[in-house]
Amino acid sequence: MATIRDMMPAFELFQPTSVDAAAELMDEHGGDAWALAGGLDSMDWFKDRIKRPRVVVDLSGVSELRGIRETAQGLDIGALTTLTEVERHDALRSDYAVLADAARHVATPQIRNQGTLGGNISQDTRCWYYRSGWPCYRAGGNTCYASAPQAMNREHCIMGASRCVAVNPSDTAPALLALDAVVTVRSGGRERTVDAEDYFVGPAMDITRMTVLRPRDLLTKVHIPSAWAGAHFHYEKVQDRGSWDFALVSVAGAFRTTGGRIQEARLAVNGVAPYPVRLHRVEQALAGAVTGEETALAAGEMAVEGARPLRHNGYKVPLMRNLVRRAVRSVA
Amino acid sequence: MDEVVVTRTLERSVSRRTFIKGVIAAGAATSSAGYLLRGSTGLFAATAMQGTAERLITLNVNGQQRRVDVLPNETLAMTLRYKLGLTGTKLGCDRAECGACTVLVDGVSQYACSTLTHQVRGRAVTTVEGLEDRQSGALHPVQQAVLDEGGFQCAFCAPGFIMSMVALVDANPAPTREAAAHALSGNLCRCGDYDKILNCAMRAAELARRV
Amino acid sequence: MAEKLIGKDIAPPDLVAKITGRAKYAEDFRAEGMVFAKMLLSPMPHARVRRIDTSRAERMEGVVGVLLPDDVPQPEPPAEPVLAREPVFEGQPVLAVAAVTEQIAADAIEQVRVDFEPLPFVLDPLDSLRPGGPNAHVQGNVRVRGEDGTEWRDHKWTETDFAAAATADRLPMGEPVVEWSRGDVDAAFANAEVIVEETIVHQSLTHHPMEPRTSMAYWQNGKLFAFTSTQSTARTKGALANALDMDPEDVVLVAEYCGGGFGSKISGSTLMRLPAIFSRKINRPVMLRVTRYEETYIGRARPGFQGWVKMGFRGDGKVTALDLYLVEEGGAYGSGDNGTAGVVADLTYQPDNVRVRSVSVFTNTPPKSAQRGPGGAQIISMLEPILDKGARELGMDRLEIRKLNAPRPDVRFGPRDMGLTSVHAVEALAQGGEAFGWEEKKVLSGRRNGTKVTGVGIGLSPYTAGSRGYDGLLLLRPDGKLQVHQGIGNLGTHSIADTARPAAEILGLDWDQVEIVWGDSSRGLPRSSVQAGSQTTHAHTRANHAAATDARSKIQEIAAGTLGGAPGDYVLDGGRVFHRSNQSRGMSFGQVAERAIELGGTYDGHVLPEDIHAETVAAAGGLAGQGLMGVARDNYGGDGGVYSWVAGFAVVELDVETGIVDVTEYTGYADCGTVVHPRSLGAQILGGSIQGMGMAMSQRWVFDPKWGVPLAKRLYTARPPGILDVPLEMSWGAVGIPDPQTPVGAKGIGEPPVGAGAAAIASAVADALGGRCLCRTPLTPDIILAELEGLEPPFSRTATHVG
Amino acid sequence: MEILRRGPNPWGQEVLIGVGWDLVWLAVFLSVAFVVIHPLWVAARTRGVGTGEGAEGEAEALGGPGAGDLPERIQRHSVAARTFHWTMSVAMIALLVTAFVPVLGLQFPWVTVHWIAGLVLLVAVLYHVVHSMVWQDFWSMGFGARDLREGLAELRHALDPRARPGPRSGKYPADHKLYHHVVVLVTIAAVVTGVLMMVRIDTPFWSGNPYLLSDGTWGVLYVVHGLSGVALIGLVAAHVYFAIRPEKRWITWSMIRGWISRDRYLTHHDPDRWVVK
Repeated sequence: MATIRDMMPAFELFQPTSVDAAAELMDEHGGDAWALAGGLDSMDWFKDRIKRPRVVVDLSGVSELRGIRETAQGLDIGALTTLTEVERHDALRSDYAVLADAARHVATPQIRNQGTLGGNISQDTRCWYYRSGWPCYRAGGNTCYASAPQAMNREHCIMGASRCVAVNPSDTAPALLALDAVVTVRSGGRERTVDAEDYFVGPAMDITRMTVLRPRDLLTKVHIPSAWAGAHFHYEKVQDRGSWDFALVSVAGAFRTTGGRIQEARLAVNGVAPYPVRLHRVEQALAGAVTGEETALAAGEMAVEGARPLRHNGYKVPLMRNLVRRAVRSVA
Repeated sequence: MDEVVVTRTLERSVSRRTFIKGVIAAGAATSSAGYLLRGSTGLFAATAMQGTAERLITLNVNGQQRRVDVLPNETLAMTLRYKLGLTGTKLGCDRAECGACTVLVDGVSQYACSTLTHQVRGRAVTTVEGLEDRQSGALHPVQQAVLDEGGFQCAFCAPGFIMSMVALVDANPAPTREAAAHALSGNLCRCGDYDKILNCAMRAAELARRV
Repeated sequence: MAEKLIGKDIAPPDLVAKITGRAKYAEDFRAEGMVFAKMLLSPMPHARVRRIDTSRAERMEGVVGVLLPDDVPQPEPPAEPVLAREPVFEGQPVLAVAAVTEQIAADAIEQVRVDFEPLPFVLDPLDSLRPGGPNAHVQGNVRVRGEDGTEWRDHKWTETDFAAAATADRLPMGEPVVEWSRGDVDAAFANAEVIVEETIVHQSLTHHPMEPRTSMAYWQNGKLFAFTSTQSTARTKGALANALDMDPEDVVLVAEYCGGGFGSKISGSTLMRLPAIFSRKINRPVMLRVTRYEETYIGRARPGFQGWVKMGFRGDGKVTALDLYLVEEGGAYGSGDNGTAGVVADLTYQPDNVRVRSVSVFTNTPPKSAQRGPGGAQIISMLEPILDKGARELGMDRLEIRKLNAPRPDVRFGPRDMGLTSVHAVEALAQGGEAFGWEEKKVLSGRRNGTKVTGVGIGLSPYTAGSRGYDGLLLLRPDGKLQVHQGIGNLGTHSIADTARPAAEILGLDWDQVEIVWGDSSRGLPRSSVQAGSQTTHAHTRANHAAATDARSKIQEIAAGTLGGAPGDYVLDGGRVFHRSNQSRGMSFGQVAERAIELGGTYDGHVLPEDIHAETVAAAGGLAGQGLMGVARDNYGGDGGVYSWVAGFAVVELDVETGIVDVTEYTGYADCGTVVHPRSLGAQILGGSIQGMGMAMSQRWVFDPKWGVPLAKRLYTARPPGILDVPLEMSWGAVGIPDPQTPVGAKGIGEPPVGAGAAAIASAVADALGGRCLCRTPLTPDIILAELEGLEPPFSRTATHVG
Repeated sequence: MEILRRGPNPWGQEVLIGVGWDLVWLAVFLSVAFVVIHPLWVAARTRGVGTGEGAEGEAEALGGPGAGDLPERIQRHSVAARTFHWTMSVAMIALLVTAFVPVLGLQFPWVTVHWIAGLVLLVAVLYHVVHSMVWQDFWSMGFGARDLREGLAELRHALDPRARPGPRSGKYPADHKLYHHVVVLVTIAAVVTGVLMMVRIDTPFWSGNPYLLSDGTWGVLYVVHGLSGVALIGLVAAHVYFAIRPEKRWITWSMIRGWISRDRYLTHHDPDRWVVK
């Protein structure tokens, strides 16, 4: 079949107005169905005619999935809440700034107006071999074109690879990890909750998916526990351009301190692995450490232990190391 | 596709409203034989799908109610340009990257190339053609500002930038130059007229404050 | 002349249409019964089409026809076919399908079966130059001047050429195809105080104009009506007629607006022929909406250079010797930036001894074309940081060393030993340095602020800025209005309006009495320059000046003939012609126009000058008898090349922990003669500089070496600069000294700023790195951080298509 | 049902990608079906009729000259042979589980375990080849005309209890030999293709290179590897099933203890073809 791009193939469109109806449609059509949120990643796939769902379930009309609710336990953010809403929400800005900050770093204003938090953390990788429609492992084939000796892999991963070396492109994902967020997944009639860290799946586990979402699943809610409210936060994204770009490396951190010491810390990095990486060992090492440059340097070094760069992305090792340093340095 | 499927899908446990929406959306999947031989308007006519469910929907564009035949996989940019003749909205990349297709949906800037037309049913769409004052025909303050500052070169990006500027001055009457730059960072100008474009944005905010 | 308009900010007449969405670009036109074409692109970098089966596609409801390689001329390479039987790059159009909707056309393309036979391909010119290396075309890999014109050659270097270079990790330098020199470089290097030697790589980058090269066409009564996106209207009509082998007068070309070209749409595009040919075949109007995806492949790119330079300096900083070797990546259909690059380098540094060797190699990468400052922009952005190295070693001020080496009015340069009509590069540097505050800024160099280091840079960039001998055509109508006919294009430089100003000045008319006719060949367009090489401001202020002068004398003759006295006694002002002794003794232009129609002959264009071009004759013929016609060829003449200059100054902040470079300040200062339209000039200087910044800092064109196909196919992967990638405020200025050899004194400015912007940034980044020159583009955070961290570079000094 | 998976390579040329995963389900289904149906069929068939188990009495009758001075326990599998067998079976199970369980829906990181198990199998097989040629009676596995006759007779007996069982076998019965040879072929196919496929993945020793062979060739290798893997599901299932069937259990014990009783020896084996000194 000859290749042609930029014309979406035909599909059936359903526009449910309730989560029940949406879940039912997803259940009904299973593997044929595609849940459409902001549509930015989805329409790329459709216009490339690489992913061709028979049925598209447009969630934009499901008001239950929108908006941010403040509860005693923290914040409940509907999966369809736009990134602009996340970026501007007062409680988020005051108590969980790392997430608002991360949202502000996504692409462009228009994309933040359309794009949703759920979509941002569920989007597919940007590996340019995979996106070219090549039959790589992730596409159900038997090759990783990006890790071949002569391949161009400047933006690929330095850890967590397993045959596939793509990276997770989400800007908000590391922030959710740093906040111990919990997401809710609706599947037919059933609901289950998953820790943000476990929401993301590496290629060793399933090389064809970035998240736990399988056909019939619907991401409905992101819960931000109050545990980290008002902590010291740090978010940084390094990208080639000032806008409309994915992170080369991004870091999100949450810290509680007392008297010049770090009580507890959360550190997550994205752009370095096929999934956002939570730096557990560094977090443990930081617990009780004195704030300052020395601790920052040690944390940076520890963060990149075991990194295995590809031919063109060796720079990501010092970059990740330095960004972790800066995150820890910011505590003071 | 046929209505029956939709009905069966949604009837159970689902509100009447949802059910109807489903039908409309599904119905819009059908081809419109009437358009088959009218290339200029039938851009999206005739796809693989057949059926006889309702296909016309009403869009609110620039304050007018427009009845239009829309397919499920049709983007707002295509509907505006090829069905409603509003060619001011440009297709620079069709991939939500360049901003030439920027329009306002309920006053919020969006990429029309990456919005399904069915997603804006019942919402107010504003394009560059809708900015001038309908009575006096006077230019919108943003357009006036661009005229005063002699903004843009090839201007293929201009309609998109102008819509982003409108969104900016509506949201922030007194932006700093930096805030303006961030507000316009979703639009690309290959002529590199950014300095002048920022002058336009600052002037636009000034004019908007006066009215 | 009494300047009421020259030097004033006047909004171009088409701006309101542009900002209200009424301006019609090629894709905005419709025709009754119009069908839509979609193309099948080659999936391989080099292949031969064995078999095409379109039967299933043609059976689909709504499909109107197919266009195959056999339906279009298949010229010998390096000429480019509209549809290729032997595609030489991935993404080259192979066939097209037309259907009543774009959706059906796309679905139909998927039903087409094409059997491709893969052929050997090459991406990196150096690979093609290796012994036994692959050639991009079966005919060869370079074009050389032979007995009868240029011919193909299988040009290979020796193993020793490569071995020597490999050990030194520098450019291998085998037998060149082009070579010229002056003086004795070797002797000069022997006596040089300081010698700087570097291997340089400037990577290829796509043009990516905002508007893809969309076209629509239909036929009526044997005439072709073509709607396209082009930089130059009149000359595109000729090019299209020529390509279709038909009489230009049977072509109506409509190109009212052009959404950017930057050299990729000089006289339209190869693809603009497709709807014309297709429409003739299926007898329906055909719209070819080129998508960004397609534009990425066929939208042209700036050729890359892999080069080597050696500069010798005298103790006082004068460049005494320049030795340059350039390998150009010519792409699928060749390029010639290497020639210009050598000339521009020689012009900018004025060495007494110079040697330029180069070879332009065909590769199986998407076609290259001129891109704003072709050759010059690349070489300047590469050489300026190297000049800085010399200055550092000599302990010289970097501004001073540029002033010292910049050409003086007695300049001679290039293989043809040319001179210049005028040059004020030194003034541009001096005044620019003043405006930028060089003395205060240069002390910031190397200042550390947290993790950020400041770098300050300069770039001096010349480029051609004019041509001569085109025609002007204007009409004074009975309603008293002046109608100026412009055959040049409308791509945002505003020159369709600005080059008409001299006409209004000469006739003493207010600007609101002037109407510009452009963008539609049926309305009569004179012979014009292509809108490239920054020619138009120079060429067409002259042409319109000539036409207006012709009109003025005709007006004076008519006044004298009607009211008595000598023509010379009559002055023109405010839309009237009157006797200098008595204002009331005069006629309105309206009356003059009516009188001209009565008189006929030369007055209303029924008799035309001998020396004007046939195209102008045809255009004037259609206007004869409608008013007083001013029509003339630019015979002002002139001696020497016309070049403009831009001195760029930049401050950058380099974050040593991320490799991110933030351009915080930029000033561009031009020498382009008389300033016609200040705001538009500023837009050209800063816009060009920003394109230069993209070139130096971010834009890339990456290929997979195994499959030979591009990977950076999206805007976000190709990375043209956005509004957050440039300084929040930028400033510009101009020397403003008129060029003595042209009546209005104005020269073009489109191209020089690109090199200036790129070089200033490259120079500033090297400065922030303490003088270390990475000597390659783009200067992305990864290679900067790798340099700072002392990492092993992932690719060789000469590697291209990476990053 | 998808038997082979094809896809366009980066140049749009159709190439093989691997076997269709439907085949896995098919293999599992057939194996289960066999394990369920066979015992029922045997039960039905042998109702009233004596099983193949020879009565102890026959032993004497059959006992050739000198049967008396045979040891009570007759060594059938050396320690080395048993070690090999059990190592191989562990590796094989590990390979099948890591290969197919994820396909069947239960996901876990399988790649590393799979290639390590593969290497273990490879080593075991090489060891076995050398061992059987140097120390074991290599030809005891040979399949000749007599084996054919014996096999056919056994088959006839299996289908129709009234037909008399075939002549006593040598050290290894014909069906065992056949099974062995089939497994040899399939395993070699799986191991050889598997070893080549390791070139494509990162290991501690090298990093992957997918371009060692053309994508067309790789496709064929993937198909061969997949088919042999799927075949092994059935073969292993059948093997395990028979190993636990009551009338064959004495053979299974011999693979654990190494010896069989003299009676079994005399009943089931032909001392001329399996000479015990």
